[in-house]
Amino acid sequence: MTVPLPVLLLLTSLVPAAVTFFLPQEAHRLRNALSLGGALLKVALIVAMLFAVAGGASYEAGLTPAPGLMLLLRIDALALLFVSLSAILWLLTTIYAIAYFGTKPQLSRFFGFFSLCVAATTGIALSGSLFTFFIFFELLTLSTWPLVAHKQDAPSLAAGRRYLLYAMPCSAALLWAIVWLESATGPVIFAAPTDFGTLAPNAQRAIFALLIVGMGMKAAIVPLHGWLPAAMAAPAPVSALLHAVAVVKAGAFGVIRVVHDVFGMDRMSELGLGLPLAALASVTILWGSVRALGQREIKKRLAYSTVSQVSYIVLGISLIGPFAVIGGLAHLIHQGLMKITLFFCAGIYDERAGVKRIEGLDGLGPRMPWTSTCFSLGALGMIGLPPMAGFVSKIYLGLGGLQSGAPWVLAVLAASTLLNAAYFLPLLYRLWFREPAPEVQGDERAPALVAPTVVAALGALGVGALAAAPVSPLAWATLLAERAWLP
Amino acid sequence: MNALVVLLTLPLGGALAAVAFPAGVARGAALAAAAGTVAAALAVASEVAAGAPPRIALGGWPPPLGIALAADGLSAALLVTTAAVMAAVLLAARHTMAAGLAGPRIAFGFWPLALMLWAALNAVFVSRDLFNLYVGIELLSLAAVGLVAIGGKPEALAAAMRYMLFALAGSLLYLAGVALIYAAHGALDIDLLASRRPSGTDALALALMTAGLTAKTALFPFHVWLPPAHAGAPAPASAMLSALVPKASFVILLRLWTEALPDEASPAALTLIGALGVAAVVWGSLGALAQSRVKLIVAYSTVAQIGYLFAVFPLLPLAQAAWSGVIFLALSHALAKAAMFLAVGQWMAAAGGDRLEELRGLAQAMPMSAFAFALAAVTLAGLPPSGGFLGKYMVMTAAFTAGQWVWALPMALGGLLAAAYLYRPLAALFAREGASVAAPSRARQAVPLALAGGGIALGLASAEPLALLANGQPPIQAVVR
Amino acid sequence: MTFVLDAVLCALILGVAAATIAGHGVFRAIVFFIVYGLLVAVGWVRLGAVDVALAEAAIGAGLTGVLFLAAYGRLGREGAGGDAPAPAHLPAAMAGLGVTCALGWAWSALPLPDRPGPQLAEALPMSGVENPVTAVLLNFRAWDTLLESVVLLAALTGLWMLTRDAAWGGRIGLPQHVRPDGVMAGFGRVLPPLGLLVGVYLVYIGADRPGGAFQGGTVLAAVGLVAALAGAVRPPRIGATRWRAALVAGPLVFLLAGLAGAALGAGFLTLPPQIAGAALFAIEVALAASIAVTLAFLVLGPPEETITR
Amino acid sequence: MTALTLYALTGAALIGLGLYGLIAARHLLRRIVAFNLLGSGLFLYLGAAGARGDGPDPVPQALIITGIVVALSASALAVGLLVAGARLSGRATLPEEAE
Repeated sequence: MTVPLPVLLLLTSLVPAAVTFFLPQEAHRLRNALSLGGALLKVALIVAMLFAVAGGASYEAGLTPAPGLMLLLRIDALALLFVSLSAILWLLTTIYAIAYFGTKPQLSRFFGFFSLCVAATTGIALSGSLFTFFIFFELLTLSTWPLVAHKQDAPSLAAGRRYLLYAMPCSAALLWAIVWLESATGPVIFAAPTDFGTLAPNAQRAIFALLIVGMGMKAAIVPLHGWLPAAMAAPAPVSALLHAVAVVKAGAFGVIRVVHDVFGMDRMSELGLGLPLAALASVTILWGSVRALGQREIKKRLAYSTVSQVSYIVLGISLIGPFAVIGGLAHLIHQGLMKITLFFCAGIYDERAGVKRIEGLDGLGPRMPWTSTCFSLGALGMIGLPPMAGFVSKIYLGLGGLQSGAPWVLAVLAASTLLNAAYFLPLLYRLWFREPAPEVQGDERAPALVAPTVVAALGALGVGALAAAPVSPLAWATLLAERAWLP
Repeated sequence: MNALVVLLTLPLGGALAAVAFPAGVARGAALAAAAGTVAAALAVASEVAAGAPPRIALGGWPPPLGIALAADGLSAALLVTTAAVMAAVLLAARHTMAAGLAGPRIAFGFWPLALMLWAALNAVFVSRDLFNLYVGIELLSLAAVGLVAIGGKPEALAAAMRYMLFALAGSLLYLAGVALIYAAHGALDIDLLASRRPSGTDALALALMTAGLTAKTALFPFHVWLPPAHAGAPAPASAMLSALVPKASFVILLRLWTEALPDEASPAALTLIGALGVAAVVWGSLGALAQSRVKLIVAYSTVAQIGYLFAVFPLLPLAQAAWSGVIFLALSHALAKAAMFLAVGQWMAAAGGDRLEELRGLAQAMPMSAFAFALAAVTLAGLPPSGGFLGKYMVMTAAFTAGQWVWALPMALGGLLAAAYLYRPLAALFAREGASVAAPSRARQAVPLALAGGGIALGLASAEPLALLANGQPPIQAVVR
Repeated sequence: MTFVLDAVLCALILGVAAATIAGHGVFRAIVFFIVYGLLVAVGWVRLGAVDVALAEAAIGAGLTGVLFLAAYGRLGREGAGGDAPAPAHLPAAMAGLGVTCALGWAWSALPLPDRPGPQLAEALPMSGVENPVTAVLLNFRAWDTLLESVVLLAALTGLWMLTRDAAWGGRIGLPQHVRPDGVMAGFGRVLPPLGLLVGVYLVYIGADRPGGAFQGGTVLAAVGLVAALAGAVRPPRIGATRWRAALVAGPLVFLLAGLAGAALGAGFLTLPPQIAGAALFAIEVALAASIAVTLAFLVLGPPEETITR
Repeated sequence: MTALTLYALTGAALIGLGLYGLIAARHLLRRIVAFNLLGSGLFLYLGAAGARGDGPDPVPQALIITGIVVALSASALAVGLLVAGARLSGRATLPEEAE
């Protein structure tokens, strides 16, 4: 019996999840081996597929549990873009998390749900139909909660409650939209154009709005973003998962699927849906940055930064033009690499130096040079300094704005860049140019924490500097855009 | 020997043995009968699935003289679910209802009452005769009342009394309807009634039967007896009462409205039932939110979940998916609710009570039963990939395809409310602090986990149950009067 | 003339029923109820349903009445015998009136349907008995009756669960204190042999004429009750094995007879005509014994005397 | 009006009376008595319906005998609950209806 590739890809995280739940706390080596093995296998599978898919191949696996219900997994270029990001970052986060937690309690539960989260994200990436997407999207919601509340103290439980408080109504909206849509169109398959049939234009608009509400909550689009800063109560690996590997990205990816594959570019313009979405994304970009300015806790500032940065992706998609789409898709990867670097660093500052607030960063640069260099690279990338990844994204987004006849996008980008600088540069200044406070001690004698951080930072640097290479995220995004616009 | 006959007689025989023999033997006989009944339920389901649904004219007398028994997809699905729940309940009870823990009185009474309840459920699920159904639900009600009272506390006795009054009034109203049916048609068989010459009195008969059965099912506004009764019984009894007992009267209602008298199902009447269902969803959920004892939360949740089942009624004549959807809701509720009560029973034994603050941190000591509760909560809130989700999805789709999206609202709203009221016990369990308690063994914790897993599996492997249900599914009414 | 008789009877029934519901005092309501039951039994004779009349008189009025009177006595001991005044209840009145009017209207709208009469006439000779009501109860609708015999058992099991734990294992019912030379004791010596005879007779003739397991069993239960109340016999302990066997004998024989039919290939609860008569008689005897014991235990109530262990 | 109609209407009236008593009464023993009245009225109605046409129909009679036995079983359990409850609470009413 041969297992179809998409299912195999799913199993690389599902099997470790299922087994890990039943492992005793003491089985550290077996548990670590399972997680690492699954992550490595997944990366290997993806690398093997990359070239085939670049050449136009796609893989499919379907299951119809009931008439009218279709579970469809399909690996196409867009799916591969997202799944490779999440797979590589999963590997890094796993190494980091093993070192971060050491022998702390409840690790089987943690790694079980962690792998389950990644399995759900893989499912989201590979979903070939809207219904399948929803199933995995909800699986992600549920498996994230125990991670957010992992510490089981009052702030963590409050964060978990807040997360569900946002997630549940929004997934109800999503389900409502899917049922409404599919009762008129039949199953929505991403690879095939959706036949909207008799649905009135306003009904279509309402469905679109509900879908965006459902996806936008995870993508932390204002005003559905409140859960994300609260969730910084969770341990650093969870933050990495929320901000880079899985959750927020899944939301953004969902928006891409809705715009790109459910409605399609032509219908988006026909119904006039692009502009409102772009405006919403712009508001989020600016609001997130403004709020980040006011935060004194490192992780909270980073969280608001994510709110802002993820909407770059949404902005790119909503502008409906090749350049903008390339910028948005590339930013999916770019932002992930940069933000995971920053959260890894924040975790190291906390663990090794006890620093949670930005005042504590004073003079840490020379004492923790590796960490601080990575942090600086990530921050500069976020600001958009050439040749970092963020620069590439912003250039394409700006060009896209012009191409789509929305020059105001340039103003949004400029304002955002200024704000990025305003909330990141003071941190760098403190790290490198302030005198250290005498009571703050810090060291980097934790290679398993530092190594993944360095790899992530190098990745963030590399995807920007080598954007012109044939297998860069930009190249992949260009490939996708070409397929969308060139028949 | 015919599997259907075994299914009906083995629990009866087990109950008789449990009355006649001393406690130790009685328990053994009960468990043996249970094992055989589970096998018989599976055998009947496989016969139905193979396209050869068993049908018996008892005594060789075909209706209208005799009573016909028949298993269709609906019966088979309920029989198997009931078997799963009962097996888990009796396994759990093997320990908690033993004389050493529960005292000799309960150790005597629990087993015959549980088996009589099971026998009654099986009888109701396959009977095609309206009066035989009356005797079946009477047996069910009396066994259920006995199980409510078994704890012996004053609140339990008051709850049992209140339950008794509703059950008595409900039976007689149902019987009044049956009397009118017989008086008008000279027949009690569902299939004969489906092809009857309509009489002007049929609407009244249907109204009386519906009123009686909704009182027994605890549909709003007849729900007041349910929460104290279900919360007051010992955990294994609560599991049966909440998960299974309401399904019997519900199935009779479903058969009346879709099989026996579908032509009497006027839109106005269906809308009224649907509206009561919606009220039950809202009222039960708000009630659950207001409770601070987890058993009451779970019991109020049953009020809300019963509301779901009736909120689907307006869609039944309009869309095929509504019928399968509502049965999926009923089946997954049975599995999830039984899992919840069994898990709560283990916590109560460990922590000494079921107030939310007493449960704080119990997930530490009992991770498996806590996980069981969480999975059951996923099912009740209708989140994927559970059977509860699939049922909800089918009903919502039916509502939209029928152009009646209002009836999709209670599904969406109810799921949110369920998530809200089930979050509180979950958060309490998951809290960090927690006294060290004596946790039951992993094997015992696995019992509720298996049930809750069944609720999830119903969604993951939905093809087989859906194919099963298609056997004998009543056609929808093409023309709505 | 007969119509006037019926009209008077109906008026009496309604009047006594109204007094039962609306009168003052619980005791009086019970007495009215017993009178009511006897009047309705007469009504059943007028309707030509002698089997039902016997059942109504024995069970509806007799045994139920004793049950209520005993309960009234016990409530008095608990200080709860006084009536709880109930204010006039408008919704209840509307519900009652509504159902009455609806059923009254329905009577005029009821069609006269084909009934299973021809099938019944055809099947009766093969049923093993000549009394059509017994044939329906024990053969054509035997499944109802089998379940019903378990209903009795369920009620008894449930009732026993109301025993205080301290009284579990004791003699069922209230501890009796009867003076050996009192009126009750006299009754206890005279009535039981007579009742026994009537009860056995009713069971025996049930196959051909009005009577049967339920009516006969009820009379036998009454015999036991009188004997117990008179102190002639002491009620058994709740755990007594022999009595428990008596409780399940009826349903068990019924069940086994049904299964024998299935095992012989005839089908569950199917009795081949040649042995149907004998089989039904065996079932009827066992059932009557179980019904008698169960009903007597139901009326006696759970054990009340605290056991000193 | 025929005699059968007379008995049927009496039955219908008994059902109404019984339902009223079942809902309105406070003392639980009275409620149980009302339940029996309601049941007996219902049987009368069914019996009258069965006696129409050519001779009495034995099927309803059998149903009624079954119904009478079921009613007694239920009454006995209800009475037991009432007595056991009164022993613990000193009341013969539901707790929420105690004055």
